Amino acid sequence: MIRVLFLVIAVTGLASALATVLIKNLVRAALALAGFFFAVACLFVLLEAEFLAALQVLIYVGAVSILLMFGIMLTRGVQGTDPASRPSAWRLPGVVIGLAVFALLGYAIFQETGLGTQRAWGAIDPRPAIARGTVEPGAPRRRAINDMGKVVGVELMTRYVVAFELAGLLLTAALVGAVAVAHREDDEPSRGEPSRIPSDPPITTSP
Amino acid sequence: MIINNYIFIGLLLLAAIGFALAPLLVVRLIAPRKRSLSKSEPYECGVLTVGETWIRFRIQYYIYALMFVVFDIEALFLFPWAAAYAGLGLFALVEMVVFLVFLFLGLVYAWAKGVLRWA
Amino acid sequence: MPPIGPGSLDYRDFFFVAPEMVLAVWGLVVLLLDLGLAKRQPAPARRLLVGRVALAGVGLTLAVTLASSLIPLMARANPEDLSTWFSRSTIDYLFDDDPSLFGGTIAGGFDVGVFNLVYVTLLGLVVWMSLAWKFTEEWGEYLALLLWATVGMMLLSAAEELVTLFISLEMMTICLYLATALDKSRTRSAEGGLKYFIYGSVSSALFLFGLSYLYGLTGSTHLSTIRRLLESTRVVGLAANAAGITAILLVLAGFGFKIAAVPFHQWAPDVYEGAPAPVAAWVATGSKIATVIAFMKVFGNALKPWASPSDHILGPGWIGLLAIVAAITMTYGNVAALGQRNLKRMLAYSSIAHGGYLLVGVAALGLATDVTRAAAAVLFYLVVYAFANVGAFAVAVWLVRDKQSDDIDDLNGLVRRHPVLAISILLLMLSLIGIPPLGGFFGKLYLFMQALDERKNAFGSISLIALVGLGFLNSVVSAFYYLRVARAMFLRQPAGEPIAAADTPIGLPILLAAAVVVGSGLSPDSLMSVMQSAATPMLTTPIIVPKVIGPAQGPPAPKKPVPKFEYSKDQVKKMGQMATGGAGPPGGGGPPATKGATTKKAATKDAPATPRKSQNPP
Amino acid sequence: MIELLDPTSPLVWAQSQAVDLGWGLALRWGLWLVVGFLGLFPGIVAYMVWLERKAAARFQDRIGPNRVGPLGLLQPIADAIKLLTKENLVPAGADGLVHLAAPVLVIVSAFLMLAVIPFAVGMAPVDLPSGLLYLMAASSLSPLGVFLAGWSSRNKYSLLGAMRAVAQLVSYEIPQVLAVIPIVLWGGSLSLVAIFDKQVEFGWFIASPPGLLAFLIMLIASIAELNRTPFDIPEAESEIIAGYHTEYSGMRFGLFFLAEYLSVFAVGCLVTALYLGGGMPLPLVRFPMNLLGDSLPRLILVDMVLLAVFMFKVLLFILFMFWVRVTLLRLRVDRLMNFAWKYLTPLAIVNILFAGIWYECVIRAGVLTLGGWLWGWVVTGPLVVFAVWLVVWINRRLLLGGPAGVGRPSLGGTRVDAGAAPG
Repeated sequence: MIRVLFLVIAVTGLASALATVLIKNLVRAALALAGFFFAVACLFVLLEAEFLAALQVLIYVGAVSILLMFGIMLTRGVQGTDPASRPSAWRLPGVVIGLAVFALLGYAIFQETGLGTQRAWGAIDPRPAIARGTVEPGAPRRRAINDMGKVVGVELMTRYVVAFELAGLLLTAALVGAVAVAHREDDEPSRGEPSRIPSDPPITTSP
Repeated sequence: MIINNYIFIGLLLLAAIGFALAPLLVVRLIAPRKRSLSKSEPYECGVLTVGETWIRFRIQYYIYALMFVVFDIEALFLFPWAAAYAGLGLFALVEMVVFLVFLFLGLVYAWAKGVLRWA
Repeated sequence: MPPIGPGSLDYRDFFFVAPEMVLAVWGLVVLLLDLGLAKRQPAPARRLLVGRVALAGVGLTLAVTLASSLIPLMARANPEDLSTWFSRSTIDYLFDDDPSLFGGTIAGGFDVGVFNLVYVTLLGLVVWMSLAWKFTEEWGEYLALLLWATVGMMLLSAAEELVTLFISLEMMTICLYLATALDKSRTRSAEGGLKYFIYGSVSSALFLFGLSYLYGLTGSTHLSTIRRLLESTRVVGLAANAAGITAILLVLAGFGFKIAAVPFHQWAPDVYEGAPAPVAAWVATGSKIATVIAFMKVFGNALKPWASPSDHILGPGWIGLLAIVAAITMTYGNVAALGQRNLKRMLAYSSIAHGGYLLVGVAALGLATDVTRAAAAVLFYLVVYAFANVGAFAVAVWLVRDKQSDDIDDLNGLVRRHPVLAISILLLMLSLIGIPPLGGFFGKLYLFMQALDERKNAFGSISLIALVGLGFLNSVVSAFYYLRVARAMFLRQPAGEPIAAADTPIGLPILLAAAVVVGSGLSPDSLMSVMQSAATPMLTTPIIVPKVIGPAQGPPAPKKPVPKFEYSKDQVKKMGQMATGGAGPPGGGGPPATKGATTKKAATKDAPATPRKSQNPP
Repeated sequence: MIELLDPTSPLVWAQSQAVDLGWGLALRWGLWLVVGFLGLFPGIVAYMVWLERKAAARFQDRIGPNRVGPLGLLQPIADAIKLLTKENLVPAGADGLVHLAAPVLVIVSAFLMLAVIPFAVGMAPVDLPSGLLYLMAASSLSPLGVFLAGWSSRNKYSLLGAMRAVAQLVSYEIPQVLAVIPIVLWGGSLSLVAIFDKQVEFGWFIASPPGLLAFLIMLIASIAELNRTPFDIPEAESEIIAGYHTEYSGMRFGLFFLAEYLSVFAVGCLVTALYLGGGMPLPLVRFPMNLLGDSLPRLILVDMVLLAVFMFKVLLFILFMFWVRVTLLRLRVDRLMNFAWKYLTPLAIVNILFAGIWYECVIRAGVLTLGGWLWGWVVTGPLVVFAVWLVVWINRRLLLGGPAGVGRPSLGGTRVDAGAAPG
């Protein structure tokens, strides 16, 4: 059952990833990318990491794809089908390199046998189902699966506290820098926001 | 087991899609279909559409989307913190205050920079 | 229940990251100050004021860095000195020689202190340089991004754990991407920023993917744990371990992008040329130092067992790969630099070449029996290179400001007008070539000697000997383009209007850099001994047993007495000298105090589930 | 300390219930899906529309639908038949596939939100450990659908409406997400069932100053998320025809319509479960949970009460939305965006800290005591009031051109502009 589900999800994900690359219409390609993000979220669910799945949907499907769409709407002339957008000379090497990387990764994953005390990736057994009374208190993995939100919170607040605060600073820095790069003084309207009514002269740069 | 829950959600998803598509199927079966040129024109207040439709938009939209992504991610850091807060105590509160200060100053920056002014 | 709450963290750990915190906060201060002044003061006055405040912040950070490095040293040297200021337990805490903070994610040892000082000093020069002329409107953002990039660098060279390492790397590079694009008057700046961003984010993705492979293989993100695990399975090595090879390739690609090693170098010339010169200087120096240190930590520490498990040059290990990359990188960089007439592009290609030399050092580290010396050679090279390059970029600032171009020919006849500066620049160029008796010579010497010293296996040595030979050839090649600058300054007549006088923001970095290369050339041993003391904690991290969140796993084992790591008074003194710009410690330095350091790590693994810092030595 | 896997905790209990895919669970799910999709959801939406028309008519002193059936009760059915028999028009240049997918995405988003709502004890369709985050994720799908609808129509007004709509939706999503964090903090879990249980113990979460503030933020943000007046700029008929669904007619328009009302219902359920104590009839009393015993009849009885109360609260919420819609005027677009970023977001951020204080005052003790509760009010109440006042004051001051503030819009500038225009 799970195997079938996995195959369905994986095929969907691969198909949408391919579509992202091959479709020439940018908005459609971005939509396919959102589909791929969703497939990844489904894979997270299969790995019993529903917290991550929810994050994936929330951030990637809900936020990043919107950013992509807005980015597409920002650039002139590429929303539609633009035949000149992809030089075909690079297509064949691109495909070959992509397939080679894919083959290497696939081989690497299947060939992995486990290092030292680590078990091989293929040998990790299906996780135990929880049932009442059979819960071993303190099984960390089970605990992490069952309430991942809380476990992630504890980890962020203890072991990864530097990384956590740094992530906050990083986001702020990215915001500041992006605003500074994107924002232009002449983009701003003249002072006096309340006076702006639609009949004012249109903004000069674009509609 | 978590996957069981999601099997229901998957079924719900399928049912919702079916729920959306079924009436369209009915429409296809029973509704009239008469294509005509004027019917398939875009409706722009009755005037013929001029120029390219997929126009370029102002950068302001993009900046809003950007701020949304940044704040969304920062807000999502708060969820695990809030869920684990009970067992963490003061230290976590201090860390979060620092984090929130970063978040807040980012907002203040954008505000003072005039990015939040919709024009 | 185990202490997963506040108990497992020690508030006092923040003492050791105080420099980073000060810089982070100061970035915000500068940013908000600039915003506050934006509509009230004319742009030039605001620029000056904000720049001075930023410089003051750098000075403050310097002081804090000194304090956070010196106080532990003092505590170790003579605990009683501090008893008037600190409580007993705090002194014990400072006395504790375990340099890992926050559960082992961050190191707080001597190395971190030294390199924080280097970063802050260089940052001061870069900020000062930025004040020389006006190239952007967004001064607050620009300076804040520089400061925050430095926070990333400091944490990157302190990170002991992959998640922290990755986020610090991103912190550094994202700030630099954005700072590159801030010069809005030139489209080249935006182009450079975009290229940097695209290449950089792709490489970050590859890097992260590689890290996830590592994590998947070893089940840990802590460098020391990864190393222990790999050591325990050393027989396997990378042979028939395609997953391990993939991880190595991906991580190498990530680091390779950041230090512009050859297959991944395409961004460098455009970014160096497009970015405002101080940003380019910071990309070329600070980011390179931090990346190479992280590189050494990941490859020289965590992945060391995979370096060369067999006798083959290209056998199952990363040495062969790194040797090839190093060879191509230095050759390409030098040959490509030959044709450049633009100073910034020339510096870009030459920095690619220097990346190649550094990779030779890292490769030697992979084979080294004396890890400390091998790493110290790389660190020595890094520091001298960084100062020399900052000076060289100060020249670029000068040209851009006064001539609105970066042509080397604009320096024609400089010696007549500004003999001191011309001689200083000459010294920098000679040091970059590696002419004795300057610092650059000793950097190369140590680097190549280390590579030649390693006699662990025949094939490895042969490959390293070949590399060294290639390195010498390359140094000769590099003489041609570096000396072109000298020729312009000394042998040519000025064509048009001569260049204007250099003011402090330009002159100071040049002079200081020249002083550093001369000083480190006059007494290389002292700088080398500091670097050796720094290399020791860098590459021998305590073993952190990852603490699972769960009930206590039995009673903690009794703690063995920990051999103390004593810092000599000389080193304390040297720390102070580093702070003054590393301007060459006068006189012979103290003996390398690495004796106690190598033995100090063993005891920590016995106390897994308990917080390290809260256990004070009896 | 954190004992996540206490076998008696509601979280594990609820999950262990879901372990077996036995006939009981299958029956429940089957019932849910069949009854829900064939009867309940269409019915709810249809009669919400009817109710809205009736309510709006009352407000405007009209009668409302009264022709089809008694009290116009069959009007929704007539509307449905009309929608089904109308021709489906798609503009010639439109992107057909995306044009079709957009309303489906919006409707899926609305349905998925309903999957984790705990209507009563044991009546949550599924209890996900990260249910709240799942809910947010599900609701974040709809902006994408809205954008695609506008883009695929190849109509300038549609695209403009979609861009505005998405900008509005994402702006209000920030305060919305931030406003649930106090709830997570107090509930100590992301599971809605656990949050409900916490409210049984510690009273409705709205009965605290931070909770009240969070509720208000959530309320306003939800209205905006639902594109309802006064936040219906994206579909402002007088400005941009009908916004992103200008080119949707017949049943495809009906789908958007359906999704909107379904979302109103889902958000009503969400707000009820998060802030209004779910099915608890009284704010601080455990009734009727204290009647809960082992026997099935008692469980059914309690569930009936809970479900009835829950639905009553949802109904009140829906009526409130109708009331707002017929009373308030549409906001101008700049004010709309300002309101999200300059009022709601700062308040929501600060409110998280107040929520932490409330936690320390009231919930940390483990049991709800009147003293602790009052103390919590005394401490956080003034803080909340002060924060609201401060945010409003700062905004006013910046708007009216006080001495402080950078890049502020000033009325002085307005006057000059106004004077300059005629001259």
